[in-house]
Amino acid sequence: MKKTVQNLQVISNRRLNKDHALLELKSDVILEGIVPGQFANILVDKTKNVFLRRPFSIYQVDYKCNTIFILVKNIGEGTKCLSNCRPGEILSVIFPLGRGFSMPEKKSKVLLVGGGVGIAPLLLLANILHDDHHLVEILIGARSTDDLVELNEYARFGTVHTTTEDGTHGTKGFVTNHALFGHDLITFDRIFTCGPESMMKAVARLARLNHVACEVSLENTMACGYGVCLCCVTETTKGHRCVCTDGPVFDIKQLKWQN
Amino acid sequence: MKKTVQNLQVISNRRLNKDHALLELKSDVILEGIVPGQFANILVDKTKNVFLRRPFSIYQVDYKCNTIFILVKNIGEGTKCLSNCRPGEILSVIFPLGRGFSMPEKKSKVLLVGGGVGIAPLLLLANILHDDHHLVEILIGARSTDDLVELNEYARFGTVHTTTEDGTHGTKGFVTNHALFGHDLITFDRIFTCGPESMMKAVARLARLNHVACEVSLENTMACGYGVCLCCVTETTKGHRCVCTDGPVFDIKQLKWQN
Amino acid sequence: MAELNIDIAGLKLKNPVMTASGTFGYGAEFDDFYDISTLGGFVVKGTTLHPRQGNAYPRMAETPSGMLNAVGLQNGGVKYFADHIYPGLLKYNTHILVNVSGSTVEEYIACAELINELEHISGIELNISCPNVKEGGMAFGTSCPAAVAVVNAVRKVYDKHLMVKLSPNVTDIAEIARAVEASGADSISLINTILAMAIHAESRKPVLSTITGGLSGPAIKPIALRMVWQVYHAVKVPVVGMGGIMNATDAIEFFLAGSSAIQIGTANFIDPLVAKQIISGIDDYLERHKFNSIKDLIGCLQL
Amino acid sequence: MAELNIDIAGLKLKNPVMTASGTFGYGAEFDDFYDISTLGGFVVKGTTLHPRQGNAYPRMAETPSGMLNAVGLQNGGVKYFADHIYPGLLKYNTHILVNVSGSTVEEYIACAELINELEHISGIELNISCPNVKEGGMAFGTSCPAAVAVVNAVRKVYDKHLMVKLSPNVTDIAEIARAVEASGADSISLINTILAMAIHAESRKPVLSTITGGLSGPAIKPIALRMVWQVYHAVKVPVVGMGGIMNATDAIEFFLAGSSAIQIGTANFIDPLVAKQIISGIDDYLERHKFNSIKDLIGCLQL
Ligand SMILES: Cc1cc2nc3c(=O)[nH]c(=O)nc-3n(C[C@H](O)[C@H](O)[C@H](O)COP(=O)(O)OP(=O)(O)OC[C@H]3O[C@@H](n4cnc5c(N)ncnc54)[C@H](O)[C@@H]3O)c2cc1C
Ligand SMILES: Cc1cc2nc3c(=O)[nH]c(=O)nc-3n(C[C@H](O)[C@H](O)[C@H](O)COP(=O)(O)OP(=O)(O)OC[C@H]3O[C@@H](n4cnc5c(N)ncnc54)[C@H](O)[C@@H]3O)c2cc1C
Ligand SMILES: Cc1cc2nc3c(=O)[nH]c(=O)nc-3n(C[C@H](O)[C@H](O)[C@H](O)COP(=O)(O)O)c2cc1C
Ligand SMILES: Cc1cc2nc3c(=O)[nH]c(=O)nc-3n(C[C@H](O)[C@H](O)[C@H](O)COP(=O)(O)O)c2cc1C
Ligand code: FES
Ligand code: FES
Repeated sequence: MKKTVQNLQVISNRRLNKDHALLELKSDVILEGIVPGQFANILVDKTKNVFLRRPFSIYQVDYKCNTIFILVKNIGEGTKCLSNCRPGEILSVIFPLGRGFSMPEKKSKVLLVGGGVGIAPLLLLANILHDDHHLVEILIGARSTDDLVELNEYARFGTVHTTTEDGTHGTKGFVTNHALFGHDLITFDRIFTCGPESMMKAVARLARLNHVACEVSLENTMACGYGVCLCCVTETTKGHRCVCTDGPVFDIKQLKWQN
Repeated sequence: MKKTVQNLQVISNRRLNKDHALLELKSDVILEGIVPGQFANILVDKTKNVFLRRPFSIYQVDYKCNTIFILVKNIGEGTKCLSNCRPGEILSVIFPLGRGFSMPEKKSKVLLVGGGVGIAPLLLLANILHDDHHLVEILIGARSTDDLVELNEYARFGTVHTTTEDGTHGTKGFVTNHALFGHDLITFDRIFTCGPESMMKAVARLARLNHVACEVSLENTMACGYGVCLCCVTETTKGHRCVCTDGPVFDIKQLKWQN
Repeated sequence: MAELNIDIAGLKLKNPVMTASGTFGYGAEFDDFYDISTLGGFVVKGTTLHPRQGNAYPRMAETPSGMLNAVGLQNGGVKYFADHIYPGLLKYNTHILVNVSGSTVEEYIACAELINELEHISGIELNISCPNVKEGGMAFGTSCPAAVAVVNAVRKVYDKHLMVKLSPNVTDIAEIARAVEASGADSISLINTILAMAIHAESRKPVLSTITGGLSGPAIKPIALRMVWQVYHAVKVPVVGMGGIMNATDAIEFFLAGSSAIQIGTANFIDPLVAKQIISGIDDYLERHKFNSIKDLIGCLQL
Repeated sequence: MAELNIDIAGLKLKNPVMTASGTFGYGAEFDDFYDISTLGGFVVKGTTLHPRQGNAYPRMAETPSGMLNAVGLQNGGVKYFADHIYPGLLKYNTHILVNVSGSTVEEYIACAELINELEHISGIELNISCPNVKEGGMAFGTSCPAAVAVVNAVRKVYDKHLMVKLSPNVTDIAEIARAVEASGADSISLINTILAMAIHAESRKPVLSTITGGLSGPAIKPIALRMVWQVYHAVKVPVVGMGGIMNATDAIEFFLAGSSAIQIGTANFIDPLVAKQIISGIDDYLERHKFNSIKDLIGCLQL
């Protein structure tokens, strides 16, 4: 799909827990072929304290209703404002942006690892991988059981595993403490991960050690989101590359993450 | 009443016509002795394009419910935002500010002349004058009948007369074309007026010619609203004076309006 | 409670929060709102030797995250200040500085001499940076020799704390700061407003009667922070930072950049209680980050 | 339709709306959004003789009504531009200028010589104002002799339109403008970003890897307007104004202050379609106010 600037109408805003909200936004233009991992850059205009747009993964697409879903974790002024928006409001959204996850060609066994709100791009990914008949395992890490949202949604497309730092749900510890990262890790053809950088680096390290292909979706501060400001660079083997256009998804081989 | 910064809750927001809204705002602090002509300085925080507070006359006070009313005419970004606020929202308001109209000491016959949204400070004034048993005549000028709001409210406290520029309500023309400004004008002890500057100057001129005391409520761009920035000055016989503290109500004798 | 007190070259402030000249009147306007003796100090309006009517209306324009003013130092003159305003200031138990402006060095001297007599005034903030007066004002703050001349002259006649307020309308703020320090300033405050302009597209007229005016408010904060940082590294005297501070977080940024104290300007217009809230917000920050004293923050930007 | 075309010292623009260097990539990024041949022109990214990796991440900070950037002229070098980017620009039917930077006069010259060969490039915008590179850059724009040296040198080797982009980080912008005009500039564009700084209070670190960066966006509009107004009255060559233009009303203000054309920068990030909308908004304004041509607005502020 070509990138466009659209005024999307808020259809619903469902509060998932104290700091997560799920927005459904309707487009007037026929949506087509959005790739998991792509994102939308949303204008937040109901507050003085936000100037630039805010990037959010496209969480899910409903091609029938012509809507996209955005999972918002409230961490600052912009996300707070968005998580309070009401049905009927209009949001200016630029999407779809960036390069998403690459789809395995042959039937594969894949592991999706999400931490915190980093789970956002993984739902659409799980959905499409599942529809393409890949074998999908999903590992979701959070601080505590209260921080886990939408597990049932993920469970529709694969087996869901969890870790929590306080042990209130699933395995106690970080995602890399989960049994999936044990000696069976090599049975996976590919790992897709998104979450805090430290988590992704740990996942990437184990993927590399076990020679499993791995793609990570990076976060970054962005001014434009479509490749013109050069503010969102990350260090790659080919020098500075823009996360918004060359990413947000990168194969770990492209990145200079050494350990 | 001492001036305070308060968080007032929007109790109701009634759209009166296409560009006027009436807000009722509830205070937690007991309201007392607000003088007609005083104003409130309201923070507009749901938009990027307004930085300073916006001044509004205190339209009415309900001491029983502990609420104040604000009549908002939508003319720009700040007023638009306020006229769209919803019940339950909280507005930061500094009030009561400024010097209001002075009350006649003996039983008097008074004329209140309002033009456009300049009628706002005159309702509370009419109310109090009426309660004090003065004889109140109210003249309201507007462009057209569609621009006249709340006439019934004013009628509770005195006889209401109107003029419209297009003749669709009351006398055709400007307020000063109304018969009240004929030879009976001298029967009034005092005129109170608020509206566009050209209107107030015309009223002031006739008041002066007929030796009727006259007070005008000035508009002005304000940064603070309580006398510290010195941005809101008007030329008086004593030099520059702040509209926000020395006014907004001035006796025309204090002003340098010569014709 | 962390330690908020700070010594600015002998000026012992109970906390590092002051309010800025021209945005706080003479203090009394705040009596309804809170007890301003809780402030570290405040700077009263720009004062000149002779009374000034200021510029014609309109004097104000709203701009994105800021405002322009062209008040033009409206004040009753230093004599009026001493006779009529000063007595009312005696009741405040905090440091009060008088912001002094002039068109000639002689005017600055005469004004400073009179203020030197006022016991309850802790210092002068020498305004060599007002963009809103035709003669002098900013001109003293945009050239080193002129700045040196006026600071030297006032230093000779003024015994108490001499804070010099710099203009941001310069190529090299560090250079001016060094010149001012060498001429005897006890401390340096910055920034004053930035020369700017607003136009009303519909009427095709300038918004201000003076065409240009001074920009203040959050819009200028990043510029102010940069200049505070540069000056902090250029001089040894304490730096008092200001420019767009709206909340405690902004204030912390200025301490980290090198301010020993801060001044709150335009924010007072939007929230008269802001200075009080910033004091407690700074305290919260220090507690939360386990600092004992505000001194632990000054210039402590981690590179 | 009012007449929107304008002649900037021989550069015939179909309308006075250009986009600013560093905010428009090489144009192609906008192909999905609209046909950029409808623009009066656009200025491609800052180009240097040698390839540059730019500064380390983070390079951006959001500020009140604005942003800081410290990109640091990341680009593949002029040779890469000529070989790999230029061919892709041939399809655009509008004026394209290349923004040129350098650390030495010799670098500027070498870069300009190569661009002189590129037929479809209408002009150079000489960037003597970049605050984000250690050597040179802004230094050329903050002293008259340095500005004169670089403009003179490039003028000798460059035949087509030479627009010189001024730095706002100076005491007297009019003085620099006059020096640049005298050295052979065909037009003057301003303002580049203002040197500024952002600090993250919680981590006590600068937000940018370079500590300071350049401020752009609506926050700087009043400063930009003032400088455009000053330069318009100081020189005879056409002035191209920019700084915080977000909509047609802002654009009108710049024309009234004396801009013959404008550039849109940061606004592109917030709305990729903004330049297109500003063109039609200017047309609406001219119609509504019954002006035949954009020329009727330039410098026509009513005093
Ligand atoms: C490609 C992409 C996809 C994303 N997808 C999602 C998604 O699906 N859902 C989601 O909720 N979020 C997502 N994010 C993150 C989201 O964009 C941010 O949470 C959002 O921009 C925050 O905006 P804000 O205004 O709420 O917070 P801000 O107020 O801008 O800042 C948030 C916090 O960051 C801190 N901070 C700011 N600058 C610094 C600094 N220099 N150093 C350290 N800390 C700093 C601040 O203290 C503040 O607490 C995504 C980001 C990217 C790049
Ligand atoms: C004491 C006082 C009491 C008031 N009481 C009321 C009241 O009860 N009800 C009410 O509705 N209003 C009242 N007002 C007016 C009200 O404050 C303004 O309408 C409001 O501030 C406008 O804010 P805004 O953001 O909507 O408009 P803005 O967007 O700020 O501007 C409104 C319009 O003014 C124009 N404008 C701005 N600057 C200039 C200029 N320099 N020259 C020419 N035109 C310009 C703009 O083009 C714009 O169309 C009162 C004002 C004062 C001072
Ligand atoms: C309305 C107004 C009047 C001012 N008057 C003075 C003054 O008289 N003397 C002075 O040195 N600074 C004056 N200033 C500048 C402020 O003291 C302060 O330096 C500037 O506004 C930047 O801080 P801020 O962004 O917090 O307002 C004035 C500022 C404003 C907004
Ligand atoms: C991310 C970014 C990169 C920029 N890169 C350049 C550049 O390479 N060369 C240049 O002359 N100006 C550069 N600028 C400055 C803009 O061209 C423009 O002068 C400035 O941003 C002010 O305009 P604005 O407020 O509309 O953005 C850059 C600005 C931004 C925000
Ligand atoms: S955010 Fe602008 S290039 Fe990536
Ligand atoms: S608005 Fe500030 S003094 Fe009147």
